[in-house]
Amino acid sequence: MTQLTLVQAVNDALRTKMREDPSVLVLGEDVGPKGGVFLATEGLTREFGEERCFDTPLSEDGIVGAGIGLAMNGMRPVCEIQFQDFIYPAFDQIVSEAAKMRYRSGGQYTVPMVIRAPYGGGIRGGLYHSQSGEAYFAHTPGLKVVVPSTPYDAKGLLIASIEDPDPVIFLEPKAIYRAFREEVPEGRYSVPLGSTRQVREGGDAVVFCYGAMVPVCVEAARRVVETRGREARVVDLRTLLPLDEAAVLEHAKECGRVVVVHEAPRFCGYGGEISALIAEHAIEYMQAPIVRVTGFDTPFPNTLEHYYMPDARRVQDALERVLDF
Amino acid sequence: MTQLTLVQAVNDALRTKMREDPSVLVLGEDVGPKGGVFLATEGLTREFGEERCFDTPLSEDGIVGAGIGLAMNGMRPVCEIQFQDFIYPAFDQIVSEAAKMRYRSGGQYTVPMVIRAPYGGGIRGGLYHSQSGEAYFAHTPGLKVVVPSTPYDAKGLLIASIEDPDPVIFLEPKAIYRAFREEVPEGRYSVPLGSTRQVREGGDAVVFCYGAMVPVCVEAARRVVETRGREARVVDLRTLLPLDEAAVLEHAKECGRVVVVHEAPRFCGYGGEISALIAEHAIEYMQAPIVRVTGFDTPFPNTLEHYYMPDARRVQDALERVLDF
Amino acid sequence: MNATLQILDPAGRKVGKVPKLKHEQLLRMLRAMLMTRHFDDRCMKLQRTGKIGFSIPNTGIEAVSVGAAAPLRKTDWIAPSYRDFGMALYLGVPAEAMMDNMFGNAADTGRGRQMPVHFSFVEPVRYLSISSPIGTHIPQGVGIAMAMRKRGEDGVCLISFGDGGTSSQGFHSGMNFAGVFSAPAIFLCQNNQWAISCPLDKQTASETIAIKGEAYGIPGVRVDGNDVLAVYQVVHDAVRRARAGEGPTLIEAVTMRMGGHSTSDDPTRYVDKGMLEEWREKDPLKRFRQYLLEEAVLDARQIEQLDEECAAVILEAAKAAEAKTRPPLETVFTDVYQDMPEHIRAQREWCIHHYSSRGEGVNEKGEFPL
Amino acid sequence: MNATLQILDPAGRKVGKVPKLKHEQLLRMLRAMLMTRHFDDRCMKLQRTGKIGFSIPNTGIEAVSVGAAAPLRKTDWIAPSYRDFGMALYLGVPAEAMMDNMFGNAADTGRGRQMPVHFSFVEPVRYLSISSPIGTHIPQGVGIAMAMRKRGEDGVCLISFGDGGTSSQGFHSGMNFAGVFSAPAIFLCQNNQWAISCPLDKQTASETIAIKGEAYGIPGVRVDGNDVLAVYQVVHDAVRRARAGEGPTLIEAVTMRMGGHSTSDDPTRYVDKGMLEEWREKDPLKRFRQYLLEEAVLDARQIEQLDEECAAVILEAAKAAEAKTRPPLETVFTDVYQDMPEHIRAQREWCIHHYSSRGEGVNEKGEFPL
Ligand SMILES: Cc1ncc(C[n+]2csc(CCOP(=O)(O)OP(=O)(O)O)c2C)c(N)n1
Ligand SMILES: Cc1ncc(C[n+]2csc(CCOP(=O)(O)OP(=O)(O)O)c2C)c(N)n1
Ligand SMILES: [Mg+2]
Ligand SMILES: [Mg+2]
Repeated sequence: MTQLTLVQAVNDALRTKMREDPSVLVLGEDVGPKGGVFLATEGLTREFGEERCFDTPLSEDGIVGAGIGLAMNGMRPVCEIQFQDFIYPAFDQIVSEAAKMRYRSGGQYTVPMVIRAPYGGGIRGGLYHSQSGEAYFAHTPGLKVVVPSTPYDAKGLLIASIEDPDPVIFLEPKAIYRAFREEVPEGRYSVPLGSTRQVREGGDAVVFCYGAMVPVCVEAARRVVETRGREARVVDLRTLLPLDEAAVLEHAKECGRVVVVHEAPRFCGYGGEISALIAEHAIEYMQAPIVRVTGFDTPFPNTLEHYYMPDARRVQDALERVLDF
Repeated sequence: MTQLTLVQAVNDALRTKMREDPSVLVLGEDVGPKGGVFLATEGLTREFGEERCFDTPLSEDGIVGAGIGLAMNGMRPVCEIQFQDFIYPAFDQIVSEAAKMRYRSGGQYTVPMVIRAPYGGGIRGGLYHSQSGEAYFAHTPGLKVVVPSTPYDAKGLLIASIEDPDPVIFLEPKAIYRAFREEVPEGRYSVPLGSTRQVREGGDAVVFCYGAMVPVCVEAARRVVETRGREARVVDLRTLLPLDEAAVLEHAKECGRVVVVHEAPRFCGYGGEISALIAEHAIEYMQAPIVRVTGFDTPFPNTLEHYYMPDARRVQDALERVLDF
Repeated sequence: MNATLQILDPAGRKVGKVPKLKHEQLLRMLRAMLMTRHFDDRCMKLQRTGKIGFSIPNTGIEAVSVGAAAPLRKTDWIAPSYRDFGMALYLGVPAEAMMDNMFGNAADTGRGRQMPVHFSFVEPVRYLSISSPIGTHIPQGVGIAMAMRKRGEDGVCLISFGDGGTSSQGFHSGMNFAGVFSAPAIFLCQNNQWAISCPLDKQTASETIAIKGEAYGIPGVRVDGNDVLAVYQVVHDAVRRARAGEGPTLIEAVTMRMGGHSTSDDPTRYVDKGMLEEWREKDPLKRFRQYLLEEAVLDARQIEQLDEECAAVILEAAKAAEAKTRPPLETVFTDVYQDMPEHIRAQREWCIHHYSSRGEGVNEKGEFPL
Repeated sequence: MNATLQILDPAGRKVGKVPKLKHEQLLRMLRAMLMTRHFDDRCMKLQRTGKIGFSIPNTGIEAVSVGAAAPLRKTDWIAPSYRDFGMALYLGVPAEAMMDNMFGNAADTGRGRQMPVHFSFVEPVRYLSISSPIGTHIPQGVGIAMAMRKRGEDGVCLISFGDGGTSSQGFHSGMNFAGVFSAPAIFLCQNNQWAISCPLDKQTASETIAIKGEAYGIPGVRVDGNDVLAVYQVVHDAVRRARAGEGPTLIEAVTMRMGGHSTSDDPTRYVDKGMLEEWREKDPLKRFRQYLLEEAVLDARQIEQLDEECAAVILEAAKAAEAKTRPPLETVFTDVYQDMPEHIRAQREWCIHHYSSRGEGVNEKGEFPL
């Protein structure tokens, strides 16, 4: 056991799998000697050599395209996209190819590949170093979409993603890459994809969230104990696709009041799916409107980013609104 | 007045604007002498010359990227993407550039551009000639997303889109390109972006839909009169972004029972936004679950496409479910 | 600029150094070319009579596909374009398996999910699942090739695309990666002068396609694409280089699309008749046949017989494929992931129940009874 | 292969034909180079003292930006990279306007929405809003150039990008479109040997960047990027060709990034010290200064004076920008569309009310009081 930050846990997961399985490769821009711009791949080229962890030309289309080929031919590539904002040149490879290969070939060709990308705001990155594009991927059948919120989960979920037989988009909340440390077991363990995690107990309302919003929501729930004397449950969704819909509905039914939180813009965002699921399958349990707390429906700003991103106070407001309803 | 099909109305809109405004251009693959694979641009090169309607190399990134440049420098380009399925190589240009240019430059640079693309199933096109990607664009602030369902609207909305100062994704339901004819006025008229259209009256439930699903939903509503003696309202959303949210909420409140229909996969699809809006702002009016009828959460198949796509019977089922609740 | 390699001229006369090939192999090449032509003809007929929805003409370009497939081993991979019937047929994919795809029936390896001509095979050769989006398979093929080197194998990946495909982002990233990583990839551009209605000079201003290799440090070669021996030779050389670890090659096979882009296309709107006439003289099959006659590899009667035999095989294949059932309804839901997630499972159950409960020609298991 | 044009050698000696330039213009070029260096220095200091969050070193590449800007007219367009301070400064963008962006203050043309060094100007020249995604501006610049020809104007668009940028899809589509449509575009690749930590030979296997023009039928030219006169000359020629309707040119300016990629980067992890030493000898400012002295355009004292003046202007600009307020809260919501849609209006109102009602340093109009 060691105390690791989230980004160190990512590094540890990569190292663990690379030691265990020679088919695991890491590729991307600056992942080699530099160790990645966030140092998530630090030391991997040194330990495993250039054949196993290597820099690529500046082409996300190439990284993912070649990654798909490597995956189809027996490798387990982990592609790094330097910022999630720069994934769009690879969108065609991800959406048209990785996501549909198994289906269109009747399972003859498959793409066991992970695409890691730091996402989200909070680092003064402006329009192009702050985005949260999870909804684009979550709307794409054939992909899995995973977002950890703790070092423990980051390692366990990334290992599970590498071992997964299908393509996984692994979005890392860069705002909390180094926010705190946690005990992380050495060696291989995994956190199964498709399961949610209850972060905080409570039965008066439930907050669904993921990534860097998890600590924000926990803080909001804490405040509501003070302001309203009520206990809000906080649920970290962890795997956005496939989602554990049964768990979401169960929590919603038990609490009767729901708040959904993410950084991405609201309109047609991931939160809409959570609301819609509940409105379709558990509306009769609802004692209040289902409230979303999200980024605004604008691009991501820079100087004023802290006004753009949901914070504990906004989530608190929403919780109070559903509790007071 | 002439009787036109939807695709003819598109052609008429292009011709009308090109006659009126010399800055309007059409570019794309095969839009020149061939007139487009669906003949939407037929005759334009003949009438306006190669400078105004021209074939491009096989690069959607180039089509949209050059289109953005043309738009910034005084032109009004209308880019054709041959099938919406092939828009993804241009995703970066659309999402990172066209959508964010005005914002990031404080309005110094703007992109008055239309991207037309036939979308949707029903022509035995399999995975890559059938997709409905509207949710990707509707989740992108800075874009407008328009889907006509009739010849009249197709012409009026396309003219409004060309005249719009911001980038518009104009998705044409190819399944009904030639399904029926309608009186379409000659010359310029426009249908304002951002307004919905009530297609069918009724107060017992409301169906929200767009594109090729509109006639399907009207048929379903007709059937429900027979099976349940109830009248369902049908609302064509027409502009998916910006959505007339007030109208959606008003219809939902008046009817108390809601069905949302689209061809795209359900998970994190556009329908989720409609459900979520209502669940947030009008849940207390709901007398039944908000039901979505959508494509399945799989890629689009070929031989069995008619089992994949929502049809009148599936919508009817959903209506009966909310009416019987 | 790169000269264009030709070994047989349009009349079938030797004008270059003929590669050493056993009679057996020459025969196999001829057979694959004939099979390709008959497969193509048959599909056109099936489409015109409404039995299948769509096909992609392969006539006139048989030499490219067959000549390129011939130097490969079965352990090599192919990342084909949709105009590569000949590669599959040369390497032993049964015509019936291909016809299963044309009909999208239950036996189709892609379970009828894709349009016709979007084949996928793993046996007897890796013939990668064809995708409609142009160029996406190019960097994939490079990744496939890189994997072989990482494992210390000497396999290669043959990546085939059209002249239009050179404008795609996949061409750029694939070529670039192959150059940088010295991947054992052979890039085969079937330059048939057209991308649907877009002629080559509106596709690119470059002098040739082959010269595009310069941008990536990859040698470019031009070859007469209607000369099966010349195609064989340049691909053979490229394969040898790749196997030896000497890196990728870009091959431009100059040919002409002799029909519409697809059965949905009307080329008279944009292709000049004179151009077609000119190219008809250069027909790859005629040329190769003439060569084989002159070399006395086969006599006219034997060729006639082979031709008839191929026609019969194709006809049988079409009949057999036509007779098969549609894929079961449940195939809409399988193969999205290895393990079906709950939400898809629920949709599958709902769907099968919905249709079967109304007697829609599907039973509870999602099978079509006929 | 393309020779590399050099007019001044590292010691500032003439080794080629010197372009005819008035003293006034030479002075203006020197001034812009000095301004660029001081702007860069100042930003480094501001970043190190925590006053701004980020900058992009421009030291060592001043000759590329300034030499390329000098042949332009104010009616031409620039589609710059983030390493082109010199273009804006040469063409008369006030340093303070640029500093406003570095601070992301209320006067920033981009309303503080982008990171520092993401400038946007329309006056006194069209200096296109810089985007972080690499290469996207390349086809845009081609479209801009195409529009000028469609209107019958003789303007050009100068498109600047790095060696890494040549791997982007925008490079491929932009070059291809420019070749096919003969757009009046000048593609300027600032080959500074690195894309963050990726060295050129891992970026591309091509012999040079200039040769990549071959793939698009575009002439490629190589120039010493640390020689401002040579850069001026090749861009001048390319501009003349473009204005005359003779089409685009690809220029490779060979230089070296003398610092980290950005203030967040630690280049000692991957850049060899020897390489830096070697290039320090080739410094573009030193070289040009020497030339001007030898030609007696200026004397040492005058240069010294100019240098001090530039330093002072930049310092003033930084101070002025620092003193300005942050953008008003409402700028989060404006400029998404020309007309604000209802849903954004509602969010704006909610947001301003939410923060102002809690006294969060913002009033009801969304202005920061200080
Ligand atoms: C990304 C993308 N854009 C557009 C299309 C539509 N399309 C299908 S084939 C084709 C032309 C391809 O031409 P080429 O690469 O020369 O191949 P050929 O058909 O001539 O063999 C086009 C534009 C597509 N399939 N994919
Ligand atoms: C599409 C995209 N991918 C990755 C990045 C991250 N990134 C920023 S600058 C850079 C290197 C650019 O190198 P080059 O083009 O040579 O320009 P230079 O910085 O050397 O001037 C990278 C990889 C990006 N901005 N955009
Ligand atoms: Mg072609
Ligand atoms: Mg560089």
